[in-house]
Amino acid sequence: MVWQFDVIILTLVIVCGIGALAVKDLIGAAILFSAYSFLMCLLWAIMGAVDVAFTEASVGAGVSTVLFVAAVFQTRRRSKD
Amino acid sequence: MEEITALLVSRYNYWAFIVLMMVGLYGMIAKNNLVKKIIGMNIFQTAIILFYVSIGAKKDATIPIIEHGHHGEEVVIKAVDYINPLPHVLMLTAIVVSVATLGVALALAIRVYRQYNTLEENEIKSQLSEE
Amino acid sequence: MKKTGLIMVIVTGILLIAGTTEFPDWADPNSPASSHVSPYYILKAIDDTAVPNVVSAVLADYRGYDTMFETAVIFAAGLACFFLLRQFNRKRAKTKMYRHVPTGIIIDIDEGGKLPEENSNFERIDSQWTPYDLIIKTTCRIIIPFIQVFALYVIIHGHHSPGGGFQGGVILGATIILFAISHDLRTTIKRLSEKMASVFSSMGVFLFAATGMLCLLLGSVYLDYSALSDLLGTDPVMARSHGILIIEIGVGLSVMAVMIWLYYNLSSAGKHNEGL
Amino acid sequence: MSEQFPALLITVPLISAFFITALGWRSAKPAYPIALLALASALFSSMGLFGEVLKHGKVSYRLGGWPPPFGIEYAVDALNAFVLVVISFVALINLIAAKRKVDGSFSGKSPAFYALYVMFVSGLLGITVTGDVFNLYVLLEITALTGYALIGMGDKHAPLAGFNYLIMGTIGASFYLLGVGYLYLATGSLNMGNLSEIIPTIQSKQTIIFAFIFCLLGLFIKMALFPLHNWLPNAYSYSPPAASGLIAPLTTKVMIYVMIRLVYSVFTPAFSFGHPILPTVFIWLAIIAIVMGSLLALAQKNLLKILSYIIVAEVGYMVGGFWLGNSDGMTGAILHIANDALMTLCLFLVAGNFIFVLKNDRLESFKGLIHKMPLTMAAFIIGALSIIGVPPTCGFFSKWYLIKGGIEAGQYGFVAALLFSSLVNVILFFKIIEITYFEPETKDGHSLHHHVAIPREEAPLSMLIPLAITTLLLIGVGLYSKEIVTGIIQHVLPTI
Repeated sequence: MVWQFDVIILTLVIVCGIGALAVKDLIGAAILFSAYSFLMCLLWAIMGAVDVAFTEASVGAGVSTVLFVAAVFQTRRRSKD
Repeated sequence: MEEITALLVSRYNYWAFIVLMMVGLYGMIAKNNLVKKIIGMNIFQTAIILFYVSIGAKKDATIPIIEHGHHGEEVVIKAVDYINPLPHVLMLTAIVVSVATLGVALALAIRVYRQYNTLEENEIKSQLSEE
Repeated sequence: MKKTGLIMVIVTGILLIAGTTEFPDWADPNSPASSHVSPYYILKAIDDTAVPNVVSAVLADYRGYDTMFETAVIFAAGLACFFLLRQFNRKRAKTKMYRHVPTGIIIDIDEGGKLPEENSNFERIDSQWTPYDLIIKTTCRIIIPFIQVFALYVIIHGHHSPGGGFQGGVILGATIILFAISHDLRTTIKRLSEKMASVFSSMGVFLFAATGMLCLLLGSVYLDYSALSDLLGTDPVMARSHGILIIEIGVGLSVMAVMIWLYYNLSSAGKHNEGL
Repeated sequence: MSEQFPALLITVPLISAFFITALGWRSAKPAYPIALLALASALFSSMGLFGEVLKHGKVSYRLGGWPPPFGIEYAVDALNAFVLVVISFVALINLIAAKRKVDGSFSGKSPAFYALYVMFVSGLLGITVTGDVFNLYVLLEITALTGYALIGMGDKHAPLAGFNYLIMGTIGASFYLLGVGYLYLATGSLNMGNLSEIIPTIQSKQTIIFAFIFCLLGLFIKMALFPLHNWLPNAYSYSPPAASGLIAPLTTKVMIYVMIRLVYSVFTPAFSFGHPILPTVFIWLAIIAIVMGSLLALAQKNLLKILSYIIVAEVGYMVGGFWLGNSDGMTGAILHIANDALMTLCLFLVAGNFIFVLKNDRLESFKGLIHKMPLTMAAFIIGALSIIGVPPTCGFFSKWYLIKGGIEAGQYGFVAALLFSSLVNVILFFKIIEITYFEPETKDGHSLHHHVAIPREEAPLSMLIPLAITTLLLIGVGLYSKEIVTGIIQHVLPTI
């Protein structure tokens, strides 16, 4: 494992996480959350947790995002904070 | 200098998990929008999963799929060669639980929207106090 | 709220940081976590269960009981979503909108008007802006079978490579969701009704629980697949391997159905109209 | 058969949930009998298990046939078995009473209600019976998820209450999971028995202490100990009456059981009570919970809200009593788990009857109820006496043990809080009973004359019989308190 990669991805994960909470557009937040999940999945794959990474890629980055978008579609897209 | 980097790197995962947990917790408690709260909840849960996966990591080891001889040759299995599989198992469960919670949370959020026609908590509170 | 939140977050952060001071070094092979229970799994998984993927072996056998409840959690989520959102007896809209696909003209049909035939060039829609995209539809139709084959591979090959019931089930569910997104929810529900989704999801968990029950009835303890060896005609170790396959299939079925069920109810808020 | 009770106990309700769902698409009729049968079998299994444990001592069940630190183990001792009987009994009684409340509500989704109901119960039973800290988390989540759905289907404010409960509940469960992670990091094991052997041998305890703090923090959120109680009153009072009679008596009690279990069987009493600060902190938290819960209950205008805040105070009783650390306090806390479950069940069933007839639970609409629903009111009075702590109802005995324990430990603040809360309960319940003696106002605002009889409008029999059983048990358990304490609870207490 190359630690530089690890550090870069971890930083990106934190940035995406904060971004998902900060963005006012909820669809954007959902997509950022998806990116967050995907980076997390990469991180776990680096650490050798392949099964967990696989699950996170399909569940976290895949289905969760669709569910978020579906729910936002049924409610309101703009958020005030 | 090298030692400090080594220390930082050796604990970097733990720091990241703490930061993510704080971010998630802040999102859950302080954000007004219900969908934002749910995103915070998910970040919080993934942070814990990151923590568990970090526990399972092992230096100079490979993924926990045992090499096995197909044609009868004996392969000696050594525990230090493979990453600890137990945290992975636990976290598979945790991921599934988190997506289940996500589904119920979004369903409740849609119900809340149906009732109050908004997802902002402070607007709902002001509607409630008007009653 | 913001301030109390911030204070609580900082307090938790301090607790967390204070808690890490005596952690063993990262990725230390001699840490207690890696040296107490887990070596047993790595050393014994093949002898006990004939499954090289230790994660699958532990997930479905050593800690199979966790996995059963995990499937039950998923099932409960699907059921909860249905229970919270589904609206059965809504007032039907007076006018129905149809689009003539070749020309793109949208017509409103009032109550009592003659509805166009099934499978004709007309397509039922709910809102004016619903787009129609031939390329997306066709592409999705072509790639969905391939994704499904991959998902089946992931389920079946979970013994030897990363993957298993959950991952495969989610991918299978995602193909149906992809179909629903590229076409519309009504068409999808016509192919795979909500009833089917719910019955499948309960059937998957039932398959899991019933396998456990069968072991119990055959004179062993709950979820001890080696009791199935006479029934399957293999030795106890292979019986465990087959038992794991059976429950992976159950898990896959259940997870697939619940993902679809969740999507049906969330994307239409329980109304089951055209959806996303 | 009897050695399979631990597995049957949980899987029979779970499997019944799938039958209910699958058959529910055809017809809603079989749902109720299946659920009834499943819970009756759970009660039977837990009784059988209880008998087994009393006869032969600890029962261990290896799921999948793997020996404990590698597989999941069910470890049942007298404490588990006792709580199991309480859970399955309360769930069955409330299910019988729920039939009429469910009919007609939930617009054709009543099978889903019953399926979620039995899954909730099987989750609670699993939490009680399991001997694996991670398995406990999974079961905690299944209980929580079904609970959110059941609560969210209540009246118009219920979805928001359910949502807040979901957020807080997830924080709680996640903290518990984090604590388990710390434990795993320090010991490498997840089995409770194995953990309790390893923990005393560990030299530097700091990680264990933080594991302890995080686990308990999570459980405190789940059990709604005072500053973390915000989710509870709304969730319990807005939920549908059919569900609140299940959730309110059981959830907080089971969480207190989990706390006791963690202290006894994981962290070991020597470690937990040996810490210089934490037990005292917990006792003071409990005192604040009792006082604040009682005061907030006084300020409410709805019966269900009052009952919810009383639950907040009662949580304080049990947490405080347990952390006193002497045998009287712990006896009181464990006895109070059963007593409080019964009392809360009784009062929530009464509230359910009121809501069934009156369609709301505002105190001002209770005028004349003593004539209108005399049987329900009789049960209410007995339940109220039990909460206040009047002998021979069971509430008196647990409170007596708690006070004795408090005096013995020198925690006079705790004793004072208990007495204060009893006093507040007296005021509270006599205020309600007084209101029910008032005559209802007629439409033009004048009160009726005495000779005009108020028509009786009692709840249906299927709701009165469970209520009657519960009320009789309140007195029965009270009369046999001594036997319960010497026969069961004394076996459980550790030697410190």
